[in-house]
Amino acid sequence: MIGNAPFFAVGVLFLMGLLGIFMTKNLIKIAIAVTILGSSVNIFLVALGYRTGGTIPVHFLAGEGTTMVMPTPQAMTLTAIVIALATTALLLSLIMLVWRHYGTIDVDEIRRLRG
Amino acid sequence: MMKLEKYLEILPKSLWVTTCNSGSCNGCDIEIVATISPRYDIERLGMKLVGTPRHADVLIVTGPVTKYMTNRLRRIYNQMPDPKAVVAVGNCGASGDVFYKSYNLDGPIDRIIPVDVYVHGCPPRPEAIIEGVAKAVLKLERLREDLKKAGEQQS
Amino acid sequence: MNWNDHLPALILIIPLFGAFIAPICSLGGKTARNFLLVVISFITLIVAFMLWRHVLANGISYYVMGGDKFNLSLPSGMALPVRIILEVDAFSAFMALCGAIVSFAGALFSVNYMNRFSGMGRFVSLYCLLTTGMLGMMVTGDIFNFFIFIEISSIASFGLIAFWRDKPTAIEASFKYALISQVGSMLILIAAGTLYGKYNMLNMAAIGSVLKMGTMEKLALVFLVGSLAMKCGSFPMHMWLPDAYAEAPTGVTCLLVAVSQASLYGLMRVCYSIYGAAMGSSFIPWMIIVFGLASMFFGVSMAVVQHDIKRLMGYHSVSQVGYMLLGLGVGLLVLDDARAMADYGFTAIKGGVFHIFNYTMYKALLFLTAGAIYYATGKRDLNEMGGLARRMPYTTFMFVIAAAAISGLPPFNGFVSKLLIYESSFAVHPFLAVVALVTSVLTLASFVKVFQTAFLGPEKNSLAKIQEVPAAMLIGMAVLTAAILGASLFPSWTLSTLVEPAARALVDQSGYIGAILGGGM
Amino acid sequence: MWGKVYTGFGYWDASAWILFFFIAAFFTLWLRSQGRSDYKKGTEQDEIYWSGNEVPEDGEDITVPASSAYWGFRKALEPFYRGLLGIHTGIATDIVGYYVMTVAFLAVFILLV
Repeated sequence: MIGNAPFFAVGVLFLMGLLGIFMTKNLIKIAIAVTILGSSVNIFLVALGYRTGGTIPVHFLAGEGTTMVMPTPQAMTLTAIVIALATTALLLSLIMLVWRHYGTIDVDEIRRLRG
Repeated sequence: MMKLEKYLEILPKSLWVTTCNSGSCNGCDIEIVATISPRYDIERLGMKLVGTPRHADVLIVTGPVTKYMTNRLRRIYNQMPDPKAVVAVGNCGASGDVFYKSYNLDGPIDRIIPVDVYVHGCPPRPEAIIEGVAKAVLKLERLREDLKKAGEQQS
Repeated sequence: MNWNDHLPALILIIPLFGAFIAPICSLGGKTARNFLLVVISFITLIVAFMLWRHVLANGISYYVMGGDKFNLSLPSGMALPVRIILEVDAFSAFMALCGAIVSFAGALFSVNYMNRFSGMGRFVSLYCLLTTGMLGMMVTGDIFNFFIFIEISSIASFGLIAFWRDKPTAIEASFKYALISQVGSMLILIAAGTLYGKYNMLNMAAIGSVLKMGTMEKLALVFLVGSLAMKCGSFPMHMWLPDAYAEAPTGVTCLLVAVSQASLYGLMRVCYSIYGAAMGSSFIPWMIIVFGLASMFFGVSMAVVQHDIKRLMGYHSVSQVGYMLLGLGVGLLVLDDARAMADYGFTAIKGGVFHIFNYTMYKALLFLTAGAIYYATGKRDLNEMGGLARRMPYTTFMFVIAAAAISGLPPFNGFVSKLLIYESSFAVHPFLAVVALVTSVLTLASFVKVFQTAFLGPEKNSLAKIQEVPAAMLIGMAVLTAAILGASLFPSWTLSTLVEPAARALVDQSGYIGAILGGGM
Repeated sequence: MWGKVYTGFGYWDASAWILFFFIAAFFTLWLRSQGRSDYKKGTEQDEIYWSGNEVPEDGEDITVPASSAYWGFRKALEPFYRGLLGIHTGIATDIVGYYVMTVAFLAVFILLV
């Protein structure tokens, strides 16, 4: 049961991120919630690759003969982090431009495109 | 392209009619509508009411021409294709009747456009209107002869 | 080691190369940059055509990235493919060809369309990056790589939608698209993670060979289907699409149409090649059909009441995606029932695939004509337009062809693919065909409205001084018109050479898997 | 090249349709050419019939604006459109909300079925 504790953490964090998007009206908080969502997925990926008693999957650091965790999810997580970085940076710059044009970052007021 | 003469032989007697109400009290218009109704049915004589002057041979005008309607009546008359005839229905159109020399009128219809047939009565009975339009048929035949002669002289 | 083996990698490297060379090229002034844009997209088109011909000639061609030999998919003694493998079967080659044609037309169009704006170095590099992302989604055979290319094309399209920074609505449209597509990508990543966690493999073909339906696979399937349906704009999640298509510069919108087709390709690849026969219950096929019907009808009923020309076309994109979802959903429904498949299933898939080709061509052309009108008159609202046909005869001619094709008027290609979809979906249930027909009528209604108000009618003094759009834009539109007319006048040839192999490749899951797992040496 | 497209229930032949199209086009153009051309150009006879009034110069006044095209369709389906336009609020979180609800709906029902 304790084995899949990280997956419960992922579930909780994912729900927090998801609800965070809907709970708030402030755009920046929504961007933060999306980042939380991204990090929960990263935790999920890393937790997938875990082998009990495994060490860092780098040969010269972990030495020979020790069981190593799976390297692929960690590679996937690295890429996912880089992508989340790019997307968050873009989201925040768009929020800045929205503030400059609309004078507000309240999500309910930014709705010139509707219907 | 069909020659002009050949047009004119097609159904010479069935005229297409358009009406223009230049300020009449609507009495004559109701009579015109009565001539189209099944009882006096002008359709059996081949005459048909069409909406636009573009398709019309005969223009039925009712009412003394008020100041507003003068140039509109003239424009409608001009917009009709060539062998055309005008039938003035009702006393007002013919002579201005009780409204003669009124401040608001530009006089009876023949001051504005050349009128071929005058149908008297206030309002004229449908039979009178049908007789008027029948006379218009004779007038149109003569107009066609002149056009044909003019056509031959040109060619 | 002849040329053709390296085509799958080449088709990605050329636009990527173009993207990174663009800033340097733009130092050489405007003409150098426009020249680069056109040449890169033209070479991509050539490579896509050669790749399609190569795949048509000798079957699925795959390319192992980083292997010691390009086709060493299973290194000796390994039971599963380890490296990232680009797998191009007839269906992805067909999609890459459609995407490349549209990208070339959009590039040609943007040469003149964007000459009034600054920051063009960034535009060209983002445009090439978006083309790379789109082609990457179509060519890759690896789920995580598919996620990476989705992200590349999404981020490039965020930047391009918000290209006109001083237009508030463009920023708003880009933000909404960024928000929803970031949440969607996270779900795709979770799906990739679950599939990796369960089968310890990321290669689509390898997973497809061992996949058995369990709760984790069902969740992964739902996440993939949900987010990919969102990315291509099916009904409940389509609201970003009209905003994004209306606010982006027209050359970009023309490419965005093809990018949404790439995510539709991803959806079909997941459903046919990964899950395929393992898809036990017919819940997901019926859900795809329901998404198709909903987006068809609600998309077009929203489009009829719009009076901004590009938003109207954006809603039409939503409804046309509904046709493809319906066609391919019906195919998916009867995938394992051989008799129904032979009876109407394969026709539905042929119809869906042919509609993808037609849709990409005429929708891109429609957006280009709308852009041409915006370039000539500076107006996007239909109420202010009138009598453009006198001054812009070529644009009018091409708009008529595109509008006739989208509303499915007989001689045009839209009609042929819709006919295939009507008849096959009728066999499943008459209601499907009825909704499809009603949508087609409403599409015709809204395009008659656009044509009458924008092109016909008397000349307006406010629009007196407009003149025809410059040549490069017309050539860009002519490329797409030629494609439409080609598919309209020779439908049987197009079907047999372009669409049939793609449909067969899509259906043939074992072929897709065998190419990777079988090709040891 | 000019073959037929078989759809399992019938076929579609582009060349037959185009042949029919040219025959119909030929007949229509012949009919149109029978019209009279002896009207006097430049006079009122080639001006549009605007029920006798002067035709306004600027096209602006006589065009039907696009937003009023199909107003009957729009009015007839008023309750449907009020609901449909109501869904398209344009708020960013609503858009994400519809997406999340759809995926949740799919997830629940696929595990049940």
